Amino acid sequence: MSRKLKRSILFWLLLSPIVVVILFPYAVMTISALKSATEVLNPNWWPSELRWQNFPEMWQTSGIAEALANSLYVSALSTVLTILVSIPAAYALSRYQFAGRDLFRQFLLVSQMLSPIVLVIGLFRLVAGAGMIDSLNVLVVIYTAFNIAFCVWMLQSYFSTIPRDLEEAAWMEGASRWRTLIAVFLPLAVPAMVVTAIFTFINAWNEFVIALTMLRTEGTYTLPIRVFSLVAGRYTVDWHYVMAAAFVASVPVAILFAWLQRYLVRGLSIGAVK
Amino acid sequence: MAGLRIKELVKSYGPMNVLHGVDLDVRDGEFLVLIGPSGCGKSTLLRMIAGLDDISSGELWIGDRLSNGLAPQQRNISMVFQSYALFPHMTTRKNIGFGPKIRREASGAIDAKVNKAAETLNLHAYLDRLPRQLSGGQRQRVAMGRTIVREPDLFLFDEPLSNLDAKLRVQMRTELKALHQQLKTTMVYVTHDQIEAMTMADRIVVMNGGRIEQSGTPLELYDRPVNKFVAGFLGSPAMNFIPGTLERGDGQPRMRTQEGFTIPVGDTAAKSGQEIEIGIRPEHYRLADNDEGFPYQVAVVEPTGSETHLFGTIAGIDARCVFRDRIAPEPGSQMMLTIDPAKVHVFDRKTGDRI
Amino acid sequence: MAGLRIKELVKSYGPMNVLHGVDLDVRDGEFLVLIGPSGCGKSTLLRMIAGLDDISSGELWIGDRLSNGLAPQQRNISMVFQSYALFPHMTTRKNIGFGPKIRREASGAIDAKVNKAAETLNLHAYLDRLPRQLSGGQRQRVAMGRTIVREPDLFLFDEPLSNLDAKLRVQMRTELKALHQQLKTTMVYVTHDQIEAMTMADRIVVMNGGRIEQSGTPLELYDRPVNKFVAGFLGSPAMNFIPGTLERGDGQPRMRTQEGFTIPVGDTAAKSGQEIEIGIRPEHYRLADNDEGFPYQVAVVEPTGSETHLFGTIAGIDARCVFRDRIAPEPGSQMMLTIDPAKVHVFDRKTGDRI
Amino acid sequence: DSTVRVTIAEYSKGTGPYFEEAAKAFETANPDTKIQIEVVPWDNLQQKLTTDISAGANADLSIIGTRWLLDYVKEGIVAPLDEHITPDFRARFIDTFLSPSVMNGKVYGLPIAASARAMYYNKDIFAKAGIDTPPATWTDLKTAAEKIKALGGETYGFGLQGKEIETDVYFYYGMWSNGGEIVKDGKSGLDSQAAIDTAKLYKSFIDEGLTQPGVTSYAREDVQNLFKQGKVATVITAPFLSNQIKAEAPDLKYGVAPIPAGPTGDKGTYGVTDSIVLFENSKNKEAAWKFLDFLFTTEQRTKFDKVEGFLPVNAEESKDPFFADNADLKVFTSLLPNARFAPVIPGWEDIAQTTSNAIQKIYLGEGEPEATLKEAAAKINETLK
Amino acid sequence: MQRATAPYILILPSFVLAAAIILWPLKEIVSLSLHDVNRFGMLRDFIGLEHFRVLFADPDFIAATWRTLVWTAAVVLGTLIVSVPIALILNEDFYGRGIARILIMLPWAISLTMTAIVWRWALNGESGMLNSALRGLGLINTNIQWLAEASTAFPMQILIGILVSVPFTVTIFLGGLSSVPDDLYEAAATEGAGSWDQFRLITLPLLRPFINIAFVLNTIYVFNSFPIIWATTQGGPANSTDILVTYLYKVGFRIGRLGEAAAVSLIMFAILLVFTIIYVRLAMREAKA
Ligand SMILES: Nc1ncnc2c1ncn2[C@@H]1O[C@H](COP(=O)(O)OP(=O)(O)OP(=O)(O)O)[C@@H](O)[C@H]1O
Ligand SMILES: Nc1ncnc2c1ncn2[C@@H]1O[C@H](COP(=O)(O)OP(=O)(O)OP(=O)(O)O)[C@@H](O)[C@H]1O
Ligand SMILES: [Mg+2]
Ligand SMILES: [Mg+2]
Repeated sequence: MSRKLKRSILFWLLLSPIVVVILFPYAVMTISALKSATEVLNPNWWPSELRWQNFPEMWQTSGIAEALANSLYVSALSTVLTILVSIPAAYALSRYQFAGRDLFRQFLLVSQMLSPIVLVIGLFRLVAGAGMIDSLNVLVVIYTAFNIAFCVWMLQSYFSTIPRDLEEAAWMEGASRWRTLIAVFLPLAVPAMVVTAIFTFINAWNEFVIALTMLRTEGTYTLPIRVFSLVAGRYTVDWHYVMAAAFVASVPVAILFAWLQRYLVRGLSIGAVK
Repeated sequence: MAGLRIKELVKSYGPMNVLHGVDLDVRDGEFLVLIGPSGCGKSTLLRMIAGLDDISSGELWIGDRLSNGLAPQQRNISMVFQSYALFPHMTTRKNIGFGPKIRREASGAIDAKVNKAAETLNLHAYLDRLPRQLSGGQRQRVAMGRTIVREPDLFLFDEPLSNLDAKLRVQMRTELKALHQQLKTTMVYVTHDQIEAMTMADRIVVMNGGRIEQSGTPLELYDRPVNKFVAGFLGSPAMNFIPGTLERGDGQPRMRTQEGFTIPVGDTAAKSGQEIEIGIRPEHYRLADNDEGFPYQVAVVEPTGSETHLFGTIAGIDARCVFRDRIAPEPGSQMMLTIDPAKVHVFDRKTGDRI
Repeated sequence: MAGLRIKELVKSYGPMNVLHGVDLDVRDGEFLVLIGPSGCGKSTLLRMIAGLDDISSGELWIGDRLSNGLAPQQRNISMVFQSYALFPHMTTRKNIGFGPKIRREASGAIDAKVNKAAETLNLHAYLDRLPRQLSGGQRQRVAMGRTIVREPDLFLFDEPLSNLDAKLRVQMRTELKALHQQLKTTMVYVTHDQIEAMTMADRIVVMNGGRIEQSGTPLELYDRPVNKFVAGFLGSPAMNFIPGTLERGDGQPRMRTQEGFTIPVGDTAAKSGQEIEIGIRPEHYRLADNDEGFPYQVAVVEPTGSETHLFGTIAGIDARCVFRDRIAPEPGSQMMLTIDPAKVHVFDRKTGDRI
Repeated sequence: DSTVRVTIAEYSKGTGPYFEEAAKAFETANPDTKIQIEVVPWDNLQQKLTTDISAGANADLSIIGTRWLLDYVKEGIVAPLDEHITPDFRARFIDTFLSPSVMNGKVYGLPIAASARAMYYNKDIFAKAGIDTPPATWTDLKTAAEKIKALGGETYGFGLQGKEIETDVYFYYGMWSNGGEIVKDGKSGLDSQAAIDTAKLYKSFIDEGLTQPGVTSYAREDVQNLFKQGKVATVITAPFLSNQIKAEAPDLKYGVAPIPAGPTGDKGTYGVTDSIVLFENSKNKEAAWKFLDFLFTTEQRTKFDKVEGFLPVNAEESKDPFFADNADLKVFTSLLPNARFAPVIPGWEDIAQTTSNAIQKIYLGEGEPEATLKEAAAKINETLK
Repeated sequence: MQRATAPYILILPSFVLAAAIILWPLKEIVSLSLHDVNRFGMLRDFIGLEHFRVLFADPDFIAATWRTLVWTAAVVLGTLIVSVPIALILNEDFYGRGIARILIMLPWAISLTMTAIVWRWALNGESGMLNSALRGLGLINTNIQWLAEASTAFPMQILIGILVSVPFTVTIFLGGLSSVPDDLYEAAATEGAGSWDQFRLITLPLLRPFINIAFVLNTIYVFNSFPIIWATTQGGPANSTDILVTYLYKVGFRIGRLGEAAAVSLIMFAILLVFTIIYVRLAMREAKA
């Protein structure tokens, strides 16, 4: 017990510098979110009063509620879709030898290489040509496409560490490939799936440029558009509301982290060669 | 239920052949034991039968179906993996019940099967443990349990009892025989345990370096090994080989060793003067009552409880003797031994084949 | 080099005790064999000695250093894992050379060591393979190789030969003994193989359910097991136990079975009329020349080559006999057997202790 | 039924709601037309428009910076509005603000937002430093700044913007006062003596510690914030700062004065308008025009300008007491006769970029004023060709 | 499923999606880069490589290219160096591990743009909370004008870049670490391997594929990353913190030279392509060796 305690103290000490740096902008954000409009420009750390009502005020004026719902919809759906599309591909890459295997992997990387800022022009022409702008579902598909490369690479690397004989044992018991995937393979790949889920969810959650280009109407705006539009180029910025909004926007993600992080535990001793 | 017919089966990894054209027929309902040195291709053969490894060339018939390209799921075979291959995220119960569950059996029926298997395997106390919370032998038993809850056309066992203690192993052996008796399913069983092989097999196949050396009933193999390899592989401690020249006189043919003394040999087709090598199983030596025997130079004495193992040399050749009695000769001393000529195996010194 | 002193060692997983206070002294340079049924805690004990599992309570002294909290790296111990634990990304060569490399030995020296170990283990052809390209037995030998290239203070072996064929196993046994002779390092060796235990051990420790039942030289244990458990565990096939009541008459004390006949027993402290159970090793029965013996009901006959195993009953109790000769009684027939009274073990029927 | 899509640049948090409300009012009056408001953050407006137009997916109406208009006109993307503009309609506008959107004699956009620049000064700081009138010339301003510096502490006389949008404009204030021009006879005025003098002047402010330190890290926002915090005594900016001060620093005592004059008495302010334009490819030009017409009614304009703090573009509107009686606004309107607008040249942003870069180099001390400006002027001349 | 076609069927959906987002835009960009284009993307004359010629004559472009390489190398390497130990720690069992993991991942919870804006806000010379904090701690006594010049702004931007890349990288590593079975560490420890040797000989090689992912993808993402630099300095002052994306953005959307912007993006694409191909080749060769 005390060994663990000692280790814990040591680890926290080691982590503390980075934790401080990470928390710094959060601290700035939180404190600014609780300052009044007159005080928000002062760089003091302790405001004379904590204005909790900034949050409800921001909530009402910024239309953030609807954006929250839109963002949740887009992020959740594209997470699911990405994983559904990536798993078969990653499985094929890690379990089959086929012509073009390495090429496909590299192609996936290529799909990440165009700077999104440029990409968006071409993409928009494509979507506009199909008459599908202002649709959250189109956004879902685009996000999915963007995240495939990472997800496939990540899943494939992880899949390769899962011993084949586990699958083979399932086949021997008569389980189809599909069933094996569901019952044996994927449960063992949970950490990798968690990583990819977090990744896709967050990318969709935070994505701004594509959303702004593809979406038109208030009803479809996602959170980043709302939050960003509180700052971008306005003649007057209500920093306390901006910070409050940014804070609110990060809460669901933090909850997601809290929920998913424990699935990142070290494997069930699956890699052992015996 | 199904027999198995294997023709010219070859397996290669890249340029390297692991199986060099194996031919094997397994009768429907037969209990076939596969033995051979580590790395000779036993597991590979099982995996090819199971459909887990591709067949490089040759034919594999399960029942009367050419099964070369058949997916493992379609073969209705059950297998215990040498590596266990337990599902790490499933409890013992789930692991054992996996097969029936896949076949969508009623959960009541599954439970009953699992409980019965757990009873047989002494696993009832561990049904809700995960594999990593089990001891080595317990894991191996779970692997066994996963197999025996099913009623496949063919059982494949890859050293399923290697991590069990002697007592449990005897018990499991009996259970398995009973299972075989009851289901009459063809079983192919890989083991390194001599007693297991001898007592369980309807037929034993001895492999070596990707080839089949001999196949036959246990006693056939024990009594008439076709070559030195089989003779030396079967039986533990292994047979002693002593080189010499055959001398046919009036009576019993005898072999003259380099050191000059002779050992009587039984029926053999070897010609007088032929360079031969005789094989004598350590347990077949007898203490000579008079001076008629041949000399044995004792080096080490090892009592095992029920037996006494001696290490020493005959005619300068390492030889081991096993005596049922607890004898205690001085290391360094010389003993006179005899042997029933009928129990002497004669091999051609060049080819190693029985003559 | 170091001895080992274990005091009241307890291991618990949550509320469940796996070791219940084990006391054990291992002499410096001793070859100690640990045996016991699957799941009795052998691996756990080794892992605690190695520092891989936390000690729940008790003391562990390596040499004269209390080592409870010592990290594995600091213990200078080498261990063969039951699960091998080979490094999947390293070739055989790298796996075997891991220890010397860690100790920053010169690469020439490492190569020499690896080659020597590979020679011993018959692995020279597989030095550049990855574990996944090896057969089960080859993997186990790599695990063995990783251990024997080192010169630690203490060797721990967890069933290191279980996946090897009999011949190789005998060979490895000899090599290991030679290594021990040469290095004189303390070794703790877990095995399920009776012969291994009997022939290699300076001392055997029999464990059962997280406790030590008996410890002593191989013959001590074989000849004078302190209780039914040890008696039944050591020796294969296992000892037969027949219940009855002791009758002391004029000469030899005898036990009367439920069926009414009597079996002579040797020296015992048991009182006349005491409820006892006698233990007879299957290999100790002799065919009775006359009607003096007791009846054995034959059920199954199993020739193993060198021996013949019989399954049957004595006084309605299951009993196994092993005969060196190839006999062939009819299943269902009755034979008369005798036994050297000195070879009969007498146990208290209630406590199971030797009397 | 027709839908008119309107791309709106977001000026403040009131922008979206204002237009939504206006759209609703319009729809009530014109039940067969639907107005779809698409609000875009200012920073992304150009990118969004480029993307939209390149895919032909642009709205019917859009707000754009009037300074970009020439590019749109040249490419034939925006439609002239003359056929709809009745003399009556035209008369609604204060001419100064409409004229920048007139090109080749045609009206291509209507000034949706207008502002000018003047100097805000902090009365308290001035009082403390013993200055009682706002500086009328740059020399005065410098003297004042020196006095303020003498007070000690971290208060600076002149808030100088050195980053992001309008960095160039902040430089033009001085340049105009010195008699310079952005473009003269089709050539850049950046290499004129006026420009060089201004650069040296500003640099002397920086070097002597009369501005906030690190001017190149202060965008317009940031300098305004410094002013609100009382850290700089003067800042040159638009009318909407008054609104912000009211909300965020109500205790600040400030005045608004004209931009200081140069040695010859020259002074100028910067007039800016944003235009709302009708796209050539619009399928609903009629309905769109109707909406425009509606937006430029006095009532709507008043509402909008009040929300945003812009100058009235509508003559009627400017008579509203809110504007007419506002002392701050009066200063701005008084400056309008001298106001200069971004010249009608192609590649305005390109020039702005080059200018900003040159100025930043000078501010940072990485370039000699004269050489740097000459180099920039040469580059601009290339663009102007 | 037929064995020969199965893998192709399995990769088909991902292939189609990935192709859709890259091929069409790529085609558009290529044609933009070879034509005279107006600021709204309408093609005029074919002019061949003229845009490229103009670019290579522009010292700002050359400077931005070098800076991009510095930026990418600094952020990616910095991230890896910081992330590996963090991931190792977070993979251990200690009190508060869950919280520590959430904390480390937090920078990911806000969009990059917002993070950058908050930092810009915090880095403000006079009213930024960083200066105020540092002064409060007595570390400095005059305000540092972080963003006023490249010598302080650029390192800060790199720092922020590292900070926001760490969560992604650590998470990949955590996923990778979870695939390493405990018994390998146990075996290594009994063989005498200390923590460093365990890391070097077990963790690092087994983590290799995941490090490769982190390295390649981080490189691509950082190379193309826009918000941090844009929101803090917009590449200024005087282009001194411009990287290729910000340069591209200004050229394309500010100034409206879409043809040149397209050419920049193709050059960026080519740089990445060459880099990745070389890296992937090397990594694969190593994996096979
Ligand atoms: N993590 C765990 N949680 C709970 N019980 C465990 C755990 N690990 C081992 N055990 C139990 O501890 C007991 C001893 O295990 P151990 O591995 O020491 O047995 P063993 O003597 O080595 O057996 P075998 O011969 O089968 O390898 C077993 O009953 C096992 O189920
Ligand atoms: N992937 C592979 N690549 C190359 N050679 C391999 C591969 N897999 C197995 N082999 C080789 O094939 C031979 C046969 O292996 P197999 O596993 O069938 O042996 P085995 O008879 O089961 O041995 P054991 O008794 O040790 O388990 C071995 O020499 C092994 O090294
Ligand atoms: Mg095998
Ligand atoms: Mg064990």
